[in-house]
Amino acid sequence: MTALVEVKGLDKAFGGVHAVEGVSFSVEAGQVYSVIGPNGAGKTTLFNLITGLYTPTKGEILLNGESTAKLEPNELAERGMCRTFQQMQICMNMTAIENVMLGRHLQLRSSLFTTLFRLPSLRRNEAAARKRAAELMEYVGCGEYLDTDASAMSYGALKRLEIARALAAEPRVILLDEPAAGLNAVETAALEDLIRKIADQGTTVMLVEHDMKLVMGISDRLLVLNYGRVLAEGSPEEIRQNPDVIAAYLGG
Amino acid sequence: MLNNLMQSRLRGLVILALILLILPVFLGNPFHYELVTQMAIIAATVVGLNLLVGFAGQISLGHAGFFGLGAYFTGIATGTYGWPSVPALVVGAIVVGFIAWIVGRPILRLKGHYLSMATLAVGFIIAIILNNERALTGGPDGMPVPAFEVFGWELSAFGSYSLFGIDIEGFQAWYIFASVVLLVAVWFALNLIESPIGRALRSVHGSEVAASVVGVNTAKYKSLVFVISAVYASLMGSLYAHFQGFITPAVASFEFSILFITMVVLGGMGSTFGVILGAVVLKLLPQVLADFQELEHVMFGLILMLTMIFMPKGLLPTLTIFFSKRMRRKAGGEA
Amino acid sequence: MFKTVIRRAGKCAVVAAAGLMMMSAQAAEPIKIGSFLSVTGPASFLGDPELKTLEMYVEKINEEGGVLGRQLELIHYDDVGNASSARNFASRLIRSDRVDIIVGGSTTGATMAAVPLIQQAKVPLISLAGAVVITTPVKEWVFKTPQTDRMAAERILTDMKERGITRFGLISGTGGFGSSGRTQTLEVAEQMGMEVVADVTYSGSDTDMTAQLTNIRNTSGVEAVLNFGFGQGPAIVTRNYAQLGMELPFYQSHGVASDSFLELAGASAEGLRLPASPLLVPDSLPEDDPQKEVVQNYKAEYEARWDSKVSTFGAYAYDGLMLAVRAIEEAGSTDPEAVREALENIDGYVGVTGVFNMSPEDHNGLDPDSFRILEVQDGEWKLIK
Amino acid sequence: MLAEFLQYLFTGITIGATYALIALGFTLIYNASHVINFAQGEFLMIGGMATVSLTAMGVPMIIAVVLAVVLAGILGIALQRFAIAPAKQADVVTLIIITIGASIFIRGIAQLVWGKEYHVMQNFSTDQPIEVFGAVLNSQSLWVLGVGAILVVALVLFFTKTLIGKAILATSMNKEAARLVGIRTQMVLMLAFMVSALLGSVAGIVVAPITFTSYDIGIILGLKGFVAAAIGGLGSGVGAVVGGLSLGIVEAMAAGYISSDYKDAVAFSMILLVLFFMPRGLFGAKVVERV
Repeated sequence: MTALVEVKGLDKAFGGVHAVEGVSFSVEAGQVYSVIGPNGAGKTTLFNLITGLYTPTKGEILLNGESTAKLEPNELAERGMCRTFQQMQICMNMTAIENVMLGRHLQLRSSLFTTLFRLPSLRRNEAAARKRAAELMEYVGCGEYLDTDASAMSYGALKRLEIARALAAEPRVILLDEPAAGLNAVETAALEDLIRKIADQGTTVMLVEHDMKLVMGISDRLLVLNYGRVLAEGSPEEIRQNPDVIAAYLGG
Repeated sequence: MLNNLMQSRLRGLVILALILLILPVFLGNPFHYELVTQMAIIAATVVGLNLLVGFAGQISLGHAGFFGLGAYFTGIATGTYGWPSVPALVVGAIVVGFIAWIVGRPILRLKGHYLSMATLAVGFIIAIILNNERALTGGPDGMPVPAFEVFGWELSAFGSYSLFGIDIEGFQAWYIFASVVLLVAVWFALNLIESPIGRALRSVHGSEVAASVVGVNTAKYKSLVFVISAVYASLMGSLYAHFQGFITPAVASFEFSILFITMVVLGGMGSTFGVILGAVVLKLLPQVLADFQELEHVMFGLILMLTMIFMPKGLLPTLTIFFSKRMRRKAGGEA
Repeated sequence: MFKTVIRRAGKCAVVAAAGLMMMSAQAAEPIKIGSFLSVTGPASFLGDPELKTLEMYVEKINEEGGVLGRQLELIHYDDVGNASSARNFASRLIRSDRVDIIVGGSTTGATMAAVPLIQQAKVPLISLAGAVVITTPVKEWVFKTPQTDRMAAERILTDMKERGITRFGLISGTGGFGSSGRTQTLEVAEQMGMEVVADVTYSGSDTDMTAQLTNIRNTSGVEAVLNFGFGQGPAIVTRNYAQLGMELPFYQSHGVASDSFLELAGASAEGLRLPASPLLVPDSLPEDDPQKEVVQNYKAEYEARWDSKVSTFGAYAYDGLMLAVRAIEEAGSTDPEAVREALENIDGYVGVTGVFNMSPEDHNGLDPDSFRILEVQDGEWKLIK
Repeated sequence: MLAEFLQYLFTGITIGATYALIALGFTLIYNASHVINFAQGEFLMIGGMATVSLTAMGVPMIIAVVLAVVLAGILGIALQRFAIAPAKQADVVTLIIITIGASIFIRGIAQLVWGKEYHVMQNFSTDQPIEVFGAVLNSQSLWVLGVGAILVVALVLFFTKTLIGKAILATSMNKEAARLVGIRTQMVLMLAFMVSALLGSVAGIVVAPITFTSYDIGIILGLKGFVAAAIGGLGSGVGAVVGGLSLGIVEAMAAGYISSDYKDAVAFSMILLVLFFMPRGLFGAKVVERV
């Protein structure tokens, strides 16, 4: 298997402070790959770097063998990378299903002319996109919200909605930033099932998460960050027994 | 629900068409027709501006610049160089769209107040050029614009025409023309909003980051909507010039830009029919307040302020919420 | 939902209709004089005295029994100095209020915006604005009372020439008045073989013109300076001129011919010259001047009624109203065509601004001599000739 | 040559100092509440007009100035209390429209009370201009610069040394946190509007002998102040001062050397240029978007 995402010597400094420093790892297609670490360890910064929202100070990121240095987030999306956010990024000025349909943006290219006159081809594509979006919402478990305004939805539902939107883009790799934060036990269990379902369908999943039970249960490999540096990397079993990790988490 | 949504789109359009159809019953004299014709032209402009401001969330305090460019392009092309109206209108829109594209690319990277500042500057520069290039534009005293004409057939607010055997006056013909233009402008806007392009535009407002990670090229879409709204403004500016018969650089002025954005905000940002209401109210208000003489400005300022304080979402959205709440309460009471 | 929409739409329509109805209250008997003026906004110093003049003389005429035995009714709107609203109000006057004649348009822009409408609606308009384009070429239904800016330029340049000046610096406002005045000055200078060696402008909202004046001062060969503009701008120019210690002969246009200009400019106005109607110096006029009585009366009546100084702008409105009244009386009716013809044949009407002799070729009816050259001496206007 | 350059510079600095004071007012309110106050120019107008009309009524100059400033301060508080505070969940643009409405309203009242005429205010000291290397300087310009400098110093002291100043700063940085540590944020916002109004009115008074004053003088000066604040970077005090001065100087130089017709266009092009290279103005805070 070849590496789908490869990170080499990644560095990101904000005004002299290194949020991420010398991080290297690779994720293979089909894996569930989790990044853990205490608050402020640089996990979200790492995700922001990978998805092109930040430009690295040093180092390189390869997506499917191609350097992402000059690519904008939307160009990464075109190459099959999609994500969710720790602080949710939902378009509150749209309905739930429109948010998910937004995820199908890349599959729905239509010309301005077609759009202005609302030609039949557009209507057909829209109907299909809507059907697909509804399926996805059902799939992630917020199917009852379809035409609800996003601003009127509960936190947990929005979390799932964001995943549905990312899935709508049919990504090869999906990055989930703390999807379980703020969810109760039942919701977390549902989330675990969902992530497993996504992975089973062949989508690579990268995960930042605090919930150890969840992470240990579903990850193929884990990356542990501490103060921006890699503390450990390996399978859940290896991580569980790594003395550095134990010291960092328990001994502080 | 999809059917519902579809219907609600066209329903608004149908209601607007009905209003435009029955409105002449209430119009007492040619001046009223003129006023409504102007309202329709201005309303179509702000429907376009609303795509930028209400849906894509980008502030523009210089939109009258594009309106003025369209008006002057038409004035100069038809008046000075004798072009027919339609080519002048179209070429003007293309030129203005191109200018908007050139200007838009660098300034749309700006956010919030900086964007409003940059658009304000663009509007001002356009107004200053129109004011100073006397040889071309007639300078601050303005220039006359010939009547709208297609293949030698003139549409003048003062002529008399025969349409399908019915005799109508010029001002009525203009009213019909402007109504159709408004309906088409609204139809296009509605089609645009309810489409992948429209979702991309709205996502730029909702969350630019979210939009970009699902593949929306936000810079491109901001540019696109800027150009579209500028083209709307240019086309309407051209019609306005023909209708008024005379234009001055005031059509590109900062005051006019502020008026446009106020119509959008007052009517309800992001509500196509709301901004039309905004245009109607702000066009009608000075005429109503004209009778108050000295107090005109005080009252205008006060009305503007109070409306925005108590209806921050704008007239139509607030009224819609109000009425639907009352309906619901009534329904609850009966049950 | 559907019901609410319909109901809401219905309400909107009713409100809109009510609004429109309100604007078309009808009355049949009186002669309707329409007016749109820039009573507020940047040109309010024109519109304000113009409106006051119209109001007071309409009252006076009505007290004295009206015109043709009918009362006058003044219908007025404020265009705020905005040409589009001027056009709209002109339309409202003609089509909704159905006035018999219009006296108004404080600025050239406002007037010109209304002209296409006036021409097609065939209602006589007497404009109170200055630019030569209003009546040249002649427009059938459009008349005006102030002298043209071209006359002002001719008058000023003639005076310069008499003082032996042939090269001068021009500073002008970018507003309609200054801009048109600039064009006329350049043309007249060429005709008279004079040279404009410096040509700078300022915008109406500028608060300091030192930079522009420095530019003129440093141009070699400048023998005099002429400022064409109105509003507070020329007063600032005058003060900056004095501060810079510029000693060259200084001219202003008729755009500042009012006592309030003297108040604003203060001592720095000393020695400057401008063309103006005799209104500013009623008592210096020779006894045999036909205008003397009219001018003195207008000044006395205006100042008694409004407790503020007269300006030549108000006088434009006085002449406009009186010309309208005279034309209606001579026509014997308010039939637009008859009134228009009567206006066109006005001969020897002695007004405050000058003596009007209209003709089909001349819808202004004044000659450049109606301008007197005034000079500021000891803080007051003095008649030079 | 030098004299010419100096002349343009003097002109530019004087008017630039006025822009700077207005821009500071913008900055203050922007910092405290993230509102762009389009009524800022009206404070300036109130300062000038109230002083002129009070002195005309026979009130001694000093007292007239104090009364005018107090009047503007009250207006500032009223603006915050009755127009800004009630519009809690309003959008940025909505707030802009509210302040535009307020400025039309204030202007309307001023026109009713004071009329439409322009008014003169005498120079504070001599009318005799001062000559420097062949360039002349209006003595009032020194007043504008001096008072401007004093106000800037006072503002700096106010924000760094006084409790109220620190409270305003804290509120501007994080409203919630400020409330948690016991700052009454509504009070602070009112104070910010008041201080901003005081600044504006003082600017209006010192500049009135140069520009004249009238009920509508605030429109264009307020706008130029906004422009200056944006050049400098919204929210930056240094930026407001630098932005104001550079706008004034660019205008004067453009009028003198380039084209008086296009001097305003030159100024507006400058803004575009600055924003093109520095999207948050010269001194604007760099913000990393958190996601």
